[in-house]
Amino acid sequence: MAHPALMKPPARREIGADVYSEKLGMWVFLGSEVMFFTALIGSYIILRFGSPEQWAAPGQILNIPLTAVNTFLLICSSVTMVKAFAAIQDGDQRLLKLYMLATVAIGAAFVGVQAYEYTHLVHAGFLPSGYSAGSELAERAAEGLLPVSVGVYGSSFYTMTGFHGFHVSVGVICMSFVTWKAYRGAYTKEDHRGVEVVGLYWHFVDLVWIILFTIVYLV
Amino acid sequence: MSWILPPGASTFAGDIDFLYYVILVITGIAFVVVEVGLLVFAIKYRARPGRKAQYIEGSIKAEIIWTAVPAVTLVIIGLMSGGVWNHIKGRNSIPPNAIPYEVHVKQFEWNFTYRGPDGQLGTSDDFIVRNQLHIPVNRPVELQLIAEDVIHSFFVPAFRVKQDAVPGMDIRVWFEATKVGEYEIACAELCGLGHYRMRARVFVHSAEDYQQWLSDRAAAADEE
Amino acid sequence: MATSAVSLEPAAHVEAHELSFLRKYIFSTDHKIIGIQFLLMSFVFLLFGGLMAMMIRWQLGFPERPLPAGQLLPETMAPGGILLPEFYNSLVTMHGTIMVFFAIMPLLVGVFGNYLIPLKLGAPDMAFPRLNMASFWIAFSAGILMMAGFFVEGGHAAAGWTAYAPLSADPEWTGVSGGQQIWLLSIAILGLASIMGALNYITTVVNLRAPGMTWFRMPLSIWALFVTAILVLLAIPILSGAAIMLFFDQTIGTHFFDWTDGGQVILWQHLFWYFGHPEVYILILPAMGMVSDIIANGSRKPVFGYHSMVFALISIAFLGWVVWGHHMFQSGMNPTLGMTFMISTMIIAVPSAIKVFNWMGTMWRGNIRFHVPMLHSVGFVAMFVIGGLSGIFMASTPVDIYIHDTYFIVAHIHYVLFGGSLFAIFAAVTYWYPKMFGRMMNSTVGKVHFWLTFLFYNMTFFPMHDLGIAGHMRRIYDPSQYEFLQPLAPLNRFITVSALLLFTVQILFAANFIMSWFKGKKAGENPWEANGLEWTVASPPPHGNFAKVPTVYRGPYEYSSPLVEEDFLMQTRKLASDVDPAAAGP
Amino acid sequence: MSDGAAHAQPKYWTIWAYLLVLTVVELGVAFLPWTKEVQLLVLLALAVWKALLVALYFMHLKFEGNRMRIFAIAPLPLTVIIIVAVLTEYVW
Repeated sequence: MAHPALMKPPARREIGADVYSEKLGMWVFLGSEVMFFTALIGSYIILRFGSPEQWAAPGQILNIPLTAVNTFLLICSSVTMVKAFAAIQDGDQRLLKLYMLATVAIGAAFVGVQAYEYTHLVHAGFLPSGYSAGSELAERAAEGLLPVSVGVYGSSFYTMTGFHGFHVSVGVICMSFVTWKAYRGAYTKEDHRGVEVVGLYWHFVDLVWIILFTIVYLV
Repeated sequence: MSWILPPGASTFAGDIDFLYYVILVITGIAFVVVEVGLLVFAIKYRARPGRKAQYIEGSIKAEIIWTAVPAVTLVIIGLMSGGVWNHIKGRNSIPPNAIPYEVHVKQFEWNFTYRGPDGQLGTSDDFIVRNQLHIPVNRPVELQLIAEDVIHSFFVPAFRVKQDAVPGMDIRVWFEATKVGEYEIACAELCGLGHYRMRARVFVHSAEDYQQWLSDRAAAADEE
Repeated sequence: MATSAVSLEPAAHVEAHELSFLRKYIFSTDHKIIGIQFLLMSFVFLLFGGLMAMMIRWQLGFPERPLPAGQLLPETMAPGGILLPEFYNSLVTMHGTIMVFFAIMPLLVGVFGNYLIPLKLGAPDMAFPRLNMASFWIAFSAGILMMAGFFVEGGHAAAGWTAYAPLSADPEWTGVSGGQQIWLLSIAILGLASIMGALNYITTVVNLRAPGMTWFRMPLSIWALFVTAILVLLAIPILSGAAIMLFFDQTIGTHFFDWTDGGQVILWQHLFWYFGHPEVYILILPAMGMVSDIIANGSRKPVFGYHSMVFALISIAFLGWVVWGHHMFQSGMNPTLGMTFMISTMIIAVPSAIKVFNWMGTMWRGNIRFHVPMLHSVGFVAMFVIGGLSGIFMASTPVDIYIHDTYFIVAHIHYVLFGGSLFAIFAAVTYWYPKMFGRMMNSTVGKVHFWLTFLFYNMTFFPMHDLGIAGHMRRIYDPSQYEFLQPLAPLNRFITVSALLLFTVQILFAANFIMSWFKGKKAGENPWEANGLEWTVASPPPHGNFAKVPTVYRGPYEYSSPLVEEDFLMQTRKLASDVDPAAAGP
Repeated sequence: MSDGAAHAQPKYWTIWAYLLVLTVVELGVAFLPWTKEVQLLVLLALAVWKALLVALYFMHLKFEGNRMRIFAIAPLPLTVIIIVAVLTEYVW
């Protein structure tokens, strides 16, 4: 962590929990993240119950193969993240750096694929406010091949996946920072809190995607 | 200043007012006990030199008593309220002989739709009266509240009736007036700029007057 | 991993004396400075909120007459000094918003959470001091943003502090677009600050307690702040999520709350109140906790039934999550759900009753010193009881049909938030003022302020019950529009005059607060002869709080203990019979 | 986490393989001609299974103390309460 000189020990007692403060703090923060996604995902479930006619069948509008690739990417980045943590637990600086770099790269790739997905959806005429007038999707809806209106479907799709993408982006930024510090040799076998804490966040983001992928794309 | 409810004019008033007075008495007793207790303690145990407070950490017995007494009282109030609630707002509480009305609510007016001579809602001889609800006495009426823009709330203080009108929801409210007369309808949910003047009237007629009024109105509507 | 070496030390300890003014008082990471920053900020907002209340009251009491000095307001708000209905709606909205989010909540959670948690637990600072600083500045920015809303075109948000959709969702219905969007953004930003604060408090309480400070030796104020932090942590994100959805409805044309395209109007209410009811407890639990501390100190007795007080706090926090529907009894919600919520609401009144009786039990056979904090605390109990009892009327669904959205509700919420929380805040500020600033507040002025506030407060809010019973709706600009409200005009005028007096006497408090800062009697370490850890250090405490890690030997309420001569026994005082906690383990 | 050496490193690549296989199964199930309800239940079960794998192994909940686990699962009942309560609008 910080410069060793700054770690002067006015012995901080941590008697309450068996974990150090940064990790506890991250778990506590994840609790609030759970509630934030509850607001979004809960609204999605409720709105979908209320207007089932707005939801197109899986794959009709959304690109499942593409997002399956994205799911694959995120799972891979989760495992590289945890391998980075395992590496520094063993004190292996080289593997730590390698795996951190891989995680950052794959995370960034996820964001890229999502941007690509969004561009295509918007281009096809699927917007947060529903179909765009005169678009390809709107025409197919007029032919009766798609739901007549997808207003709230579009709203919840973009808001949920958008906020997940935002969390991924924040994760990539934080992990880049951790990687940079790893290159400066800030983590040791004894003290590698930063790696573990950012890892917790990253796995949480992965976990949310697992839920989202199922309920948004596959159901 | 008065804690007496204003006179009621519907069948709900009896039940609701009774519950209100029951709660008023119960909370009144609790209020007096606590406030007088505080006052007495404040005077009796005020600091005096050379005295030390008694070291008491608590009493399980006391805790049990003042957990159980409020709990039992409150559950009883809850059960008493439950029956009345179901009678007024329960899913199947609307009496079958209720006269149906549609109320189209928008900023800042109430449009009451009446059945025409054919006795059916939703037919071409229905007519609308703005901001005036005419109903017969001693006969349940059922209002379907259809909000067209934002949430409004149908409130007739004298009838002890209040129900939000929510856009996109099928909302029905019923009541039975018991006194002939004229009462005010208010909007009870902030609905914008003109919320404070979103006022209408309800006229309760005797059965004959109501029929008379209805046929006059239908005839007038016909001529238009 | 060894636990002693871990932790990001607030490195500043060592170099405290070299800090620049900016680092020491503005961008400080010291929890005490941050607490005081929150205190000053919230007092300013309390003043704003109060001024808005005065304008609202003037309009209700004297609908036809121009507001005194109302000509100073721009034409878009009050031409000729007469409030416009749209400005009135903004005032109603912003009075609620400011008081709830920027006055009471930061006063209780921001000020005392920051100030008391490390001091009372024997920690040098919060677990994450820099996060703590960021939390304040984010909250501060949210406040500035919120006030800026008054100056945008179309005026400030005017859909009530509950911002019910669709009134809030579409500018068409209120004529407000920019104001409402600023409102939503500001709330979301404030949410971020609150979450940062809450996770700091939770981590600190769990991890940074001094040796011997076991869970059941924590003062009730800390228990309450801890439970509150959990509520903040879990409730605020719901509001943030909902606010973001509503913001998107306003800006990019989504349809979450738009019933014409698959959205649902009532979803907003569910989300809002799912946050909103825990929020109600966020606004009262810390007050309860601090009042418990002060009543024990004033009565020179242990808190009656300490454990049941703790369990009452916890059960309030739990039950607080399953009662939100009682705000929506008349909203067209499933009536069966209404029954469920009625029962849960009835049950949640029980722990509140337990607390009231325990406070009385604490005073019983005490040796009560009526210092100013104690006066305010007893006032708190007396007023909170009224707020609690009037809640039972609303909990009963049939009675709620009549009193819902009337002044009865307004009376209830003010008995809880003003009579409750604000009296507790007056108590707590006076009680910890000597610790914060090293000087005592003037006690004569304090007593006069208490009695006048108590009197005018009751004259203002008690008659509101009667307005409600007569059917007077809330949030209406001009009650004279309704025939059945016209006889209430004299009562409305009486309330307005009382409210103006109530507002005026707060000058006493403000003057006392400011004057004592410079001229107050110097306070020693322990002016109230209290037991807590914060009273073992200098007033104000130095950066890092404790020169040596304190050791705790007992609970916080050992007043008039038979073990010692004096009538207080500090938590850190080692008696011959005490065992060192290090040996006993945590 | 007390110390890394106390337990052997979990087999992260095995977990990874599990996750991939489960994802493929999910994709398959989504396009099987089953009734909607069955499909929904199976898909949700698979998603929960995957989420549990991530939480237990990658986030090390399996190896944490009970206090930590309580922290982690504390918000979950709250997520269920709001969704179930609001859904009663439709099914009751």
